[in-house]
Amino acid sequence: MSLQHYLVISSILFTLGIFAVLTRKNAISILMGIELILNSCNLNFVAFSRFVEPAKNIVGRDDYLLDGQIIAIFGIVLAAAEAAVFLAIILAIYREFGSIRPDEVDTLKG
Amino acid sequence: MDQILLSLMIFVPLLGMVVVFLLPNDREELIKRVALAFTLIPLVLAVYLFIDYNKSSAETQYFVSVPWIDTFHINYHVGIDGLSVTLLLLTALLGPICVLASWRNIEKGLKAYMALFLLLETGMLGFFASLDLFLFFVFFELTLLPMYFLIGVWGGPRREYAAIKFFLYTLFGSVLMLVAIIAVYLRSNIINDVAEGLRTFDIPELIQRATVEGHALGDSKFQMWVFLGFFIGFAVKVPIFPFHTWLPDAHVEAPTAISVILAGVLLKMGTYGFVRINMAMFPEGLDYFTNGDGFLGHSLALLGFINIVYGSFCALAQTDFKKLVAYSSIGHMGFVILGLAARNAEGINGAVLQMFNHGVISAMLFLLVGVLYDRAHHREINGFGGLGNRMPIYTGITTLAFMASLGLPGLSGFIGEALSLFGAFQEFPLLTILSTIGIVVGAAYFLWTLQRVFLGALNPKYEELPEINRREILTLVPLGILTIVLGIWPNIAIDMFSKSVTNLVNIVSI
Amino acid sequence: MDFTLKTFIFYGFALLTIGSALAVVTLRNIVHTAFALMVTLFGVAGLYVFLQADFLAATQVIVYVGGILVLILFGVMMTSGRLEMRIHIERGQLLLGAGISIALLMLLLTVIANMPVWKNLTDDGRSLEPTTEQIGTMILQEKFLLPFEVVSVLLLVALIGAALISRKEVRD
Amino acid sequence: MVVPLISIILLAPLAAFTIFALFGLAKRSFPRQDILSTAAMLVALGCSLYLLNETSDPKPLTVEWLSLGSITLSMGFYLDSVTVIMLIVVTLVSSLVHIFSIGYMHGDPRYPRFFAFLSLFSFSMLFLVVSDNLLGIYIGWELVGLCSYLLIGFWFEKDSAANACKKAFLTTRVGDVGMFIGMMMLFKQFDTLSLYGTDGIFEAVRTLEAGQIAWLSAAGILIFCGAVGKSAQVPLHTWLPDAMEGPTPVSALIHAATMVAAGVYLVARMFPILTPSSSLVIAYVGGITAIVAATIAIVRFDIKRVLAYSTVSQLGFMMLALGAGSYVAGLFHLTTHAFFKALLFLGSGSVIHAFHAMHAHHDEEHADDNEDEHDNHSLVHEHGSEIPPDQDMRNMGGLRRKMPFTFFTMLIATLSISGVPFVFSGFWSKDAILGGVLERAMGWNSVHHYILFGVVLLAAGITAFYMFRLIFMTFFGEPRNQEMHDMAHESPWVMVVPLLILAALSLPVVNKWWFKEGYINKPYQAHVHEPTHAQLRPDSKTGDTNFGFSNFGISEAEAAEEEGGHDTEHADDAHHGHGPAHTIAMVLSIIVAGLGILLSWLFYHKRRFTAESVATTFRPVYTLFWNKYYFDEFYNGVLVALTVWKSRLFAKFDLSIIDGIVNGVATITRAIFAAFIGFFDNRVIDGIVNRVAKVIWSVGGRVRRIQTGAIQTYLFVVLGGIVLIILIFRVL
Repeated sequence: MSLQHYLVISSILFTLGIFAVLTRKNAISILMGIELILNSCNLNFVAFSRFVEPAKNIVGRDDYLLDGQIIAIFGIVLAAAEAAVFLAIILAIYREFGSIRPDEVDTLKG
Repeated sequence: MDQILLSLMIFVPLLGMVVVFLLPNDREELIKRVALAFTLIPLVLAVYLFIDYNKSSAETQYFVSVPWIDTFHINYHVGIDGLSVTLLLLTALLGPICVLASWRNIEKGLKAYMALFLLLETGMLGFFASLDLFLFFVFFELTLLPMYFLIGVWGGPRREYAAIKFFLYTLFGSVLMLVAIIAVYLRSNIINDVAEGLRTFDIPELIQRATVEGHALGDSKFQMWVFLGFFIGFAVKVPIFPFHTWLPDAHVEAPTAISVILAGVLLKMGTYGFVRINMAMFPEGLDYFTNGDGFLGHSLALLGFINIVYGSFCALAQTDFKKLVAYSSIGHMGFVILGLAARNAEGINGAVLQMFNHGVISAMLFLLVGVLYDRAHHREINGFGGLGNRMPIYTGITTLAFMASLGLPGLSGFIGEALSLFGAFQEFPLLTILSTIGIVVGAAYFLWTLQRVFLGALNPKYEELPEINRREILTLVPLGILTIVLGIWPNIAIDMFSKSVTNLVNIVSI
Repeated sequence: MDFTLKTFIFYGFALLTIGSALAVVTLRNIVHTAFALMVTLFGVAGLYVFLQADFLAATQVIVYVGGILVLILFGVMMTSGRLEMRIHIERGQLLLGAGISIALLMLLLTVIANMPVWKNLTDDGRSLEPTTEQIGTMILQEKFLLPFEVVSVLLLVALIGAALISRKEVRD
Repeated sequence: MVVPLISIILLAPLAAFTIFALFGLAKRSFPRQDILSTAAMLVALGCSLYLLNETSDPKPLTVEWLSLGSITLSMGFYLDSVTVIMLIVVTLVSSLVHIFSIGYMHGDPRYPRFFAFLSLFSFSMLFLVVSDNLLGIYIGWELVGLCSYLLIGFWFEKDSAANACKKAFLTTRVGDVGMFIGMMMLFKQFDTLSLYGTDGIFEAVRTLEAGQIAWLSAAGILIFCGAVGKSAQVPLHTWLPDAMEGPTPVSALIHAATMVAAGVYLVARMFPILTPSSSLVIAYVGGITAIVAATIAIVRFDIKRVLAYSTVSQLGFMMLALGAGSYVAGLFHLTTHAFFKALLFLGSGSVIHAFHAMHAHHDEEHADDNEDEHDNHSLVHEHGSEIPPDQDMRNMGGLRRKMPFTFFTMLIATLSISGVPFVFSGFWSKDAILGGVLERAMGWNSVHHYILFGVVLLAAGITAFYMFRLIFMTFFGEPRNQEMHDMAHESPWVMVVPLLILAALSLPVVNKWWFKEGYINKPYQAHVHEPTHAQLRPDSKTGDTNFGFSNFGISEAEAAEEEGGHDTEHADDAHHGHGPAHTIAMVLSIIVAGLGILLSWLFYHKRRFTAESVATTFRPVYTLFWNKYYFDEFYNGVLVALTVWKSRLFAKFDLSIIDGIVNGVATITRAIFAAFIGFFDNRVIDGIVNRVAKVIWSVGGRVRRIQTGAIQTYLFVVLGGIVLIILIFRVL
């Protein structure tokens, strides 16, 4: 399994996520698309950290192999935070507009 | 200390711009004084540099070279030689004069005006001092923007047209120049088709490399094309026929002080760039256009000749005072081109001197036009008459300026013209002889103007026209003194750059 | 490449992930898509295992599947009161989106195809032990301490903000 | 001692002018500018007289003026007998004119300025005289032109004066350009503009090869062009009569005695580089000028114009002398002419001044008079300007009793210019010229010089005729305008004294006091070896002068031969030493002068014939003379019109074609990219500081439509943009 395998999978995930974000008319579906994108990114981080040696390697330490994983953990945390806020917003919008279709929610003025 | 002096001079006006911006809008007197102070500092520094400059050496002095954008080997490299120190002095001198000339006649947005003017001054000073091709280009473009606004906002009725014409013309030229700069950069480390060492934008380094055997920069066909690129860029600025039509419009619309800068400094940027880049860096390219062989070999001198004769004749037909002076500038810059085309010591020295002198004289002329315009609110030459009686001092100074401009010996305009012609005659006798038509026509339009404006019976409309005031005299006197002193003892200026010019002559005489 | 069990399982996971993701973007019923998403997340966790990221795989399953997905399902249910559960898609938008997505994919694939070949750093036998302890050390003691703290604050803020926004009505 | 003296001579008048200019900048004027300027001139005169015996070191000072790497241009003084004589002539005449002006210009609103300009003029002229190099001469030369411009246009409220000063400057400028080209040629060849010394042009000229003779001739003729302009030779003579619009002392100083003599001085200075062909050109120009101007002078009625044309004619004599190789004769005539012509002008000034006092309150009547007079001469009209009544000789007559001093001194000058033998200096100098030309003609057996001799002899006769016409019309007979006559009076002493001094100087006896025997003897001798005679002489058998090929050293060697010949009043030397030529010339000149005077007497005193009847008989000739050979018409109608037309054409070309192309390109570009440029235009043109807000407003209004608020649209655009950008970069 070379790096390319992972990258291909991740880019497919990414593209599908993008597609979802672009075409879905439902805020929650869009959120799911975003989750796909975030997952693809995390996968990339982990894969790269497994395959690519950093340019400035500190001698005697190989914990860089985990750098990508930790970034991915942070990514998951961010995704969680994002999901929470996103859903809260969706609820607020739903209350306000009675809809969560993004093309109906286009009033910019507060 | 010495190292920082030059940079200090360049960036003091920029600091001044910031300070002016911080001042309250309604304190107009304060704004003017601050602007004046920040233009006087470069003048003091320029005078110091002028005096302190070691004339006996042709080396670049006061140079500073600090890496700026490392990735592309761009350095902040400034330094002066005799040529640039002379023009720096001219620029720094015109700075406070222009601020003084704008004292009363800027009616709106004074703060923005002064700030833009200070920015412009930084651009001009930096241009004459920079020794890095990229820096050179940055400063070259830096003058464009404030100029555009200064004409476009504070100009006459057709200011938008003039400003956009100026802008597009110059932009057209600088695009070609940019292409040429990139071409030079990309070739700067290729010797015998092999890349060796680092690329560079450094002008002295490039000049040195071009002389290396087999260096890609030395290839004469390449030099010819790059020469053309730079040449068109500078030709627009000079301006050389047929790229000149922005000039009359820009001059007519621009406020007095801006016309002064335009004629006094911006036109010199074209010829200075021509000397600094086209001649020093591409002698082989220059050779194509000045070797006196066939049409192409005469082309540069021909352009000079056309500028002289065409500019003079066009000036003769003008009835707008300012337009007349603008066209006369075109004519006088022709002498510079002609002198440079000669490629010998007389020609180049004369051309450089003419650059300086024309800066001084045309500045005077535009100031004088401004004085009259401020009083009468029009510039129609035929609309005046007999002012000689009403304004004797003004008439006297105008006569001095006119005489200097038409090349009266004993005043500075003559020496530059004469040396340029002497030099050019050795290479292009026929064109030079034809160019002397310009001298006669030059005398004709100035004298005719003098007659129509000052001689004859006083136009009753102007019986109450006030005489030139003390502030206006103050702006004119330094220039007048320079005109006379350099006319009597031109060696003051020529000494400064003759060594550098000798260097240049050695480079271009291949 | 020899077709071992390991590769077989890898491809299985890859297909699972991609297939379910495809389902996420194509299925009309929003509840169905949520479950498809769950499968995708599992698939990704499996891929993490292949990358010897055991801790991460576990986190993925717990946080994503256990937390985020549940959150999403809650959202679906709370907003679907009188809305149709079916997702409405416009044809033109669909085509345009597909076009852009495919173009993007092509670009990414070109980039990947032109990439230099890096070898798997773990192939030389390094770092095969479980990663949990090491990650814990790195996060809590070593270089990622500060980011960790920052992220936790961020998470806190996000949660409070979410709670604030989703309140029923604003009381003065 | 010499250098400080010369410096004082130069600086004294310059200082007088500088003081005026500095006071002027402060809007004041120096309390006694007249005294200051006059004193400065007198100081200069004293120093010049002292220099009379100080010519042992001809190059007292040379300074490096311009150094351009290998080439150095230097400035310096050159002092030989010619310099000293010119210095004395200039300072003396100038001093007298200053003194005269104190009376003449009294009460003029710009009285101080007049003296300041006179000082500046004197400085320029003196600088020209003492310069040892062409560049210095050129500088002085042009400054003199400037002063002339300022002084001719002194009463610039009059349109005629304003026109005249412009015309003078431009006409001389045309000649100067020729001179400048000549300088460029010399500079190209020799890399220097210094004339004297081992590295000077005169030394270098000796090393030229035979093949370069034609080239040197061209350079010589071009330098001579400058003199043609300044010394008002045909065809550039038209400015000088017009220059009479200036105050009369100016006419005396500049347009008779000194500035116009600068051209002669220049040719004399450049003598060593003149080749036979360029000399012949000079001689012909001089001869033609002499006769053309003399014939025009016959029919003038304006007293100053008569004198102006007479000046032009006399300058032609001098040029002819130099062109014919009579170096000494030319310079001699220059000095004598300076004095008697200054005297004539000042005398006429005195007359005008006498009329001028009452001129103001009789303006209208004189205007009527003028009209009547014009009716009498209806076939002729003065072109350009009317004759001012106080200068019109038809208003004068019988003044000799009213103004005895003026009459007496002017008579002396007239006798001198007419060449009345033996007691008047003009006779000797004119005779020297005639003799020189005839001698050259006989010596070379040259047809050219015989023709020239005939021409100049005729001119001499005509000179006598019109000068006496002037005297008879002004001072003899009955007053033609009784009222003006009654008002006339003798001028104050400040004006009369200079007249008396000049009258004394017109007598050879006084000349001798400083004009020592053999003082001017030959031009600058740079050559070490004398050219052999074979080289010198033209082919005498054919009588053809064979100009292109013979050695150019001819003229100077000839002049050297005449060494000591025409020194001043020594008539005996003049014909004893030089064989028959001078005797013949002298006899002929006396005869023609006598004939001229006699005819004049018959016409204008005895009234045996009337000018009108002759004029009707020779109507075409008369018309030609009256219209000054139509030079002005030609220049105004053809050259000036052509230039102006051309300039209009160029300007129109510039505006419609060049600018049209520029604007056209702009329009087309705009049309093609209408939408895009429209947006750009709006942003750029309106993007001016005080309207930035407005622009943002309007641009915002347009751009708002893109801002749909639909997030997905944004995303489409963003991603599409990214894809596009990457694609572009991949492709490129």
